[in-house]
Amino acid sequence: MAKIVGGVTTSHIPAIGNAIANELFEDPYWKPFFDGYPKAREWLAEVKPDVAIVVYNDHGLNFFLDKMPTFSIGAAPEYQNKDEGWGLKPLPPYPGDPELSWHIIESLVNDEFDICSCQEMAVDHGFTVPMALLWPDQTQRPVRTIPVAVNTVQHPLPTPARCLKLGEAIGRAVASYPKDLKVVVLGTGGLSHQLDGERAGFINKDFDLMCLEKIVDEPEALAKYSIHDLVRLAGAQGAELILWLIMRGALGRKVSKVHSNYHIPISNTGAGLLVLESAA
Amino acid sequence: MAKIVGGVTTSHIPAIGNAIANELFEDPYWKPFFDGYPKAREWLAEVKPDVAIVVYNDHGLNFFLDKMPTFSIGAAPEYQNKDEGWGLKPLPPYPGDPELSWHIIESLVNDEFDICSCQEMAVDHGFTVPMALLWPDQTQRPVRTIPVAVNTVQHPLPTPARCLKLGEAIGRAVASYPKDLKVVVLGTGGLSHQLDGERAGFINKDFDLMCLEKIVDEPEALAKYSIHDLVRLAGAQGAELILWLIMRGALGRKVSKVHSNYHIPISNTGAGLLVLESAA
Amino acid sequence: MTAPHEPIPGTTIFDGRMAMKGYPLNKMCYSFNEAAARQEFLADEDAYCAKFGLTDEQKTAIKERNALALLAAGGNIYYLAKFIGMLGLNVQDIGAQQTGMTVEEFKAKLKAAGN
Amino acid sequence: MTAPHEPIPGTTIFDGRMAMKGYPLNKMCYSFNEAAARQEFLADEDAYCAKFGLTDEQKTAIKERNALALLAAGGNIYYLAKFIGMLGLNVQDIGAQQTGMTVEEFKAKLKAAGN
Ligand SMILES: [Fe+3]
Ligand SMILES: [Fe+3]
Repeated sequence: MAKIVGGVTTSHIPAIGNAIANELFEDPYWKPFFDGYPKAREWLAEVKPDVAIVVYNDHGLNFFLDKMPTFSIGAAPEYQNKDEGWGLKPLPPYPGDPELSWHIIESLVNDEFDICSCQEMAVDHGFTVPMALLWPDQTQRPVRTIPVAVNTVQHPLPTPARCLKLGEAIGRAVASYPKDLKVVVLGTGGLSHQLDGERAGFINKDFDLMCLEKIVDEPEALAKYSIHDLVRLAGAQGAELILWLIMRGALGRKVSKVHSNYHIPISNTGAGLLVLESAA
Repeated sequence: MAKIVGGVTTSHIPAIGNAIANELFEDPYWKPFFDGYPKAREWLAEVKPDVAIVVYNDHGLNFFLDKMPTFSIGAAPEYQNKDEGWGLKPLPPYPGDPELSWHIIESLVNDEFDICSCQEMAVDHGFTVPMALLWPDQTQRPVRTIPVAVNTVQHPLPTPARCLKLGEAIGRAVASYPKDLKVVVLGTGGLSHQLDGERAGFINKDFDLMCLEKIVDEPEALAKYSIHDLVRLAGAQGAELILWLIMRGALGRKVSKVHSNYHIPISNTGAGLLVLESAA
Repeated sequence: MTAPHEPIPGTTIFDGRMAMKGYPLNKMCYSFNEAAARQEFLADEDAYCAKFGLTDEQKTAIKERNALALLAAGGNIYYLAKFIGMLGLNVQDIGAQQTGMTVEEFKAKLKAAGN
Repeated sequence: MTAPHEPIPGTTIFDGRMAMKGYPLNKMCYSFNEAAARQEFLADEDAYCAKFGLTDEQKTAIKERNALALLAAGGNIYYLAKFIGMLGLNVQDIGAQQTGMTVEEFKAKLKAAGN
């Protein structure tokens, strides 16, 4: 039977992609951020997952306002990045696991989640940056991937409570898959940041630290916030916390913290890293 | 406050569009079908709705398998038909009511329905044929429209139970809209038919008549079926019954039957027409 | 992909398994929503099928206008309907082809369902 | 469109109301995902804006590279980011512009949030 072995949360901002491209790992600005990742990679090397479910938000690459689904799940044999408007180079495609994708989609739709299934899907920095942080060697693709894209562009966004429930339903779906597979779930984005408006540059360290603590043992406390609360407390793009809640829901009730890191500022964000292991 | 005053169910098959174009209203094959509609139009003329929420399925015009949402709701200022592959002529656009659309989408997403919002949307025969049957004068658009498109192309389809619940949630959403508006809900498609496979031409009169009866006072009985049950009992495309269930859910618990008609065959289908009035 | 249901004779559920099989075929048929695509196909069928990466099985089924073979190759009836409509065929023509009847027999069968 | 929330100073929620206002502007910015579209825009900005049916307010905001005006005209930050990226600006440049700071001041403000 397939099993979710744990999850990782990480920022996904484009600036990280640039820093990786320029190998700024020892640069004083970037070092406190990048230094968090070796431990996460060690954990992954130990766990050896077969599949990564990558919960992220599309930032206007694969989805436009003509058709803006709340929850989209990839069911393609592979996923490709694109230029995104600023000339990013094509990366080797990320292999998918369409059979597991369809199993999850069937399970979720029967569980009354109204999923958008995507048999072709371009993935943006919300997906590629976390993958590069956790599996830096771009010539290798040691895990198959299932992208789960969540609308954070067009309000209304799904409520934090709904997102936690989606995660729980993903957990049930994976647990009912008959093949022996180890699955990790990535919750990407966050923590507090705001790019737009006179309030641009807003960061809320206290709120971020509280999230990093509560999400381990008490995610329901975070799921009580409204989207409007999150925008107020974490900034307009801080609402990406809902992606972490989906990840957390999928891990099951009991998890243990393997590793965490937090650093301000990375570009305009408070960057949080967390490695959680599901109870055996 | 806005109010749902009632609903209409009707077949939407392309052959009806051809018959209308060729004015076959008195043709012996078509007469028993078309003769059902004057009473429905009389009821609409009496009720004078401001808005029609049109629940239909896209047959591969606006949505492809690259992005196949379960439930999509139009939020555009107007909606346009297209050629559909067999050279249909452009019709005058159907005016939308984006303000009411957004109200409904917000209400549904907060009610934990995972909606795909569509700010541009081409509408196919699933939408245009019912509109032409109920408002034949194509030079006039006396109602504003809100298209609700449901995935019946790519399994898993939403369950009948989920569809009834979506309808109920649409009912709550409309009831909470502050403007004084009269709203009708169209449930299009059905009844039993199958286009594909060695079982093509399958029609189940007993099942259709049972649906026409139960949907009035006991829609829960129909919501108990699985999609697989519907395919077995009503044919592969008979699963369009879920569109009727969304309509029915929106009307509230108590409705009265104003008019009904049933005729076999129209093209490959059992064609059911039903006019239901919501309790005052 | 989950709990398999009892099969329904003469009926293929278009689920994930069929979707994976039929993707290029369905994508080609979806393109027929545009008149220009239909013209391009009719001008050079083989080149158009190759452009969408159809499998040999799919190419043959297209060439032979064989509805059952198109379905078996992963075609979805909603997209195939664009192909069928482009050929000037209707759902009765295709119904007859799939059931091995003449069109008149197929129409009579439909009529009989009303009795 | 439903229950209005308490406003958050300096923050515009991109809801249905803003979406209706910004559609042509956002559609244009979404097109910048393609390099060819960016070249077409840069070759003749006015013609490209007209092609997407931008309002006068939107055209002016584009011409002036004014982030706050673009947001007020219904622009969504995710699509505007394509425009900003195309101009070679980053989120700190835009943050500074929106808050009326120099880029150095804006960076210092971010850093201070870590204390
Ligand atoms: Fe982001
Ligand atoms: Fe239909």
